[in-house]
Amino acid sequence: MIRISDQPFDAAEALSEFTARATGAGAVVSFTGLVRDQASSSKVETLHLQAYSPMTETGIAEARKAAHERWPLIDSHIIHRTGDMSPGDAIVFVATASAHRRAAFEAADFLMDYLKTEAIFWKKETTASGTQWIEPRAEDYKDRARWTRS
Amino acid sequence: MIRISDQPFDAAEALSEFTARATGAGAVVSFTGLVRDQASSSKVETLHLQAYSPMTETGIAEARKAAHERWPLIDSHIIHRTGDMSPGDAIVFVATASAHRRAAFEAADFLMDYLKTEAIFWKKETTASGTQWIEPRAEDYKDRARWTRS
Amino acid sequence: MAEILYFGRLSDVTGTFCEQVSLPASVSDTSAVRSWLDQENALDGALLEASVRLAVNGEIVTDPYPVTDGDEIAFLPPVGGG
Amino acid sequence: MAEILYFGRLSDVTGTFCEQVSLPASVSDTSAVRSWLDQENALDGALLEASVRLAVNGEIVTDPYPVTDGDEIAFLPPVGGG
Repeated sequence: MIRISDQPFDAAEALSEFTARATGAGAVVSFTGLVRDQASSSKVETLHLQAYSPMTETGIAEARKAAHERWPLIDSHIIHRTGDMSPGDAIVFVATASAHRRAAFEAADFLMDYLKTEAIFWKKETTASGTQWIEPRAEDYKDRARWTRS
Repeated sequence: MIRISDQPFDAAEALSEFTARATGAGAVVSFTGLVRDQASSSKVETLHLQAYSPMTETGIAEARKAAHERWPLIDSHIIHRTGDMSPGDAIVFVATASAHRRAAFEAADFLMDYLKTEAIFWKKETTASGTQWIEPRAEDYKDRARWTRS
Repeated sequence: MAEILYFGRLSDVTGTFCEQVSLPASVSDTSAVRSWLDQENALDGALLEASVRLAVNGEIVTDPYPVTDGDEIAFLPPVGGG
Repeated sequence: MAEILYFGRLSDVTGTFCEQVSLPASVSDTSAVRSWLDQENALDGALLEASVRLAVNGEIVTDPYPVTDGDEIAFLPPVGGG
């Protein structure tokens, strides 16, 4: 399942529901991305996430499909916030379930690399010194490149 | 924190408490291991986990320390069940928190490979056809070997 | 009329998130859209950057891609969520 | 008296989880403990397997490691949790 919404969500509750549905799974991996309170220089006040529907949803659905083709997953779940968030708020949640742990770890890692570098979102950070649009770091693109198959 | 106990635990609740404590984290990864209902041949009725205290706890504490030396973690949490469990029960929970996601993913993966192949536990599966002690799979040892530094 | 959307930092640069425009006859592909709007808005090349991709009717396209009045044309600076 | 512990499948093989034994004078290291207990219990080599490690007083040791009455000696078949 995929949910893009400007409403806050509870990652633990999402994990609980996901695990209850993942019948037969031996391994469940979750990733929760939280708004950090520190930008490079100053304290973060707000993080704003912009999406472009339905391109954002379509792209995430394709990445999820690619993960299910590549790894023997029982299920996966992706939640992504949009709108204004405060430090400590959950921005993103990815959960994967499989019989054994390697598939669950790799698929969650793969989906997060997609979400960080290719999902159709833009992020704006507000600190005491003003607002700034944030783009992926060089590490993010490097992480994403790990999944390219030759 | 590390908890080895014969009492059931709720992975979602553990994630919730862990995330609340992990101030400043941008990334939280969790792994939940569940008792699967299918053995190679037949339906699992019970899984029994035996530990050898305090060797089990000491070994896990050392692995956790190694993870914190190797990756910039804000915190980590390990829960492991002992005693008798039924299909769907949580056996193991690992959570890691860091500023960025790579450290959290790798440290959780590393800790699970330790728990699967080096933590001092023995597992006995009961099915309709009898009981059987379960040892790590070849894949588990291969996964664990990934972390050896030359 | 074509609908032009500016995402991320481009909405700061243009001062708007979207605008309705009537494409001149000479503007029939995405490369021409970039140059025309960049010049119209005196953006000094912000819409010409290679890192800024264009989506036409919800699909990312490669320049030059044909456009026409009625299309939704979106300027996408580098994306990334999480 | 030494306390001998048998973990995992070894408790099935020996029929017991732990036993108190008085080590004979000739049994002064872990290699000798393995051979002696394997023979005493007619285990046909189960305690001699290389994959079975010994822990003395809570520390995994390498054969031959000195043992004495009063030690806790544990036979550990291959471990693994999760």
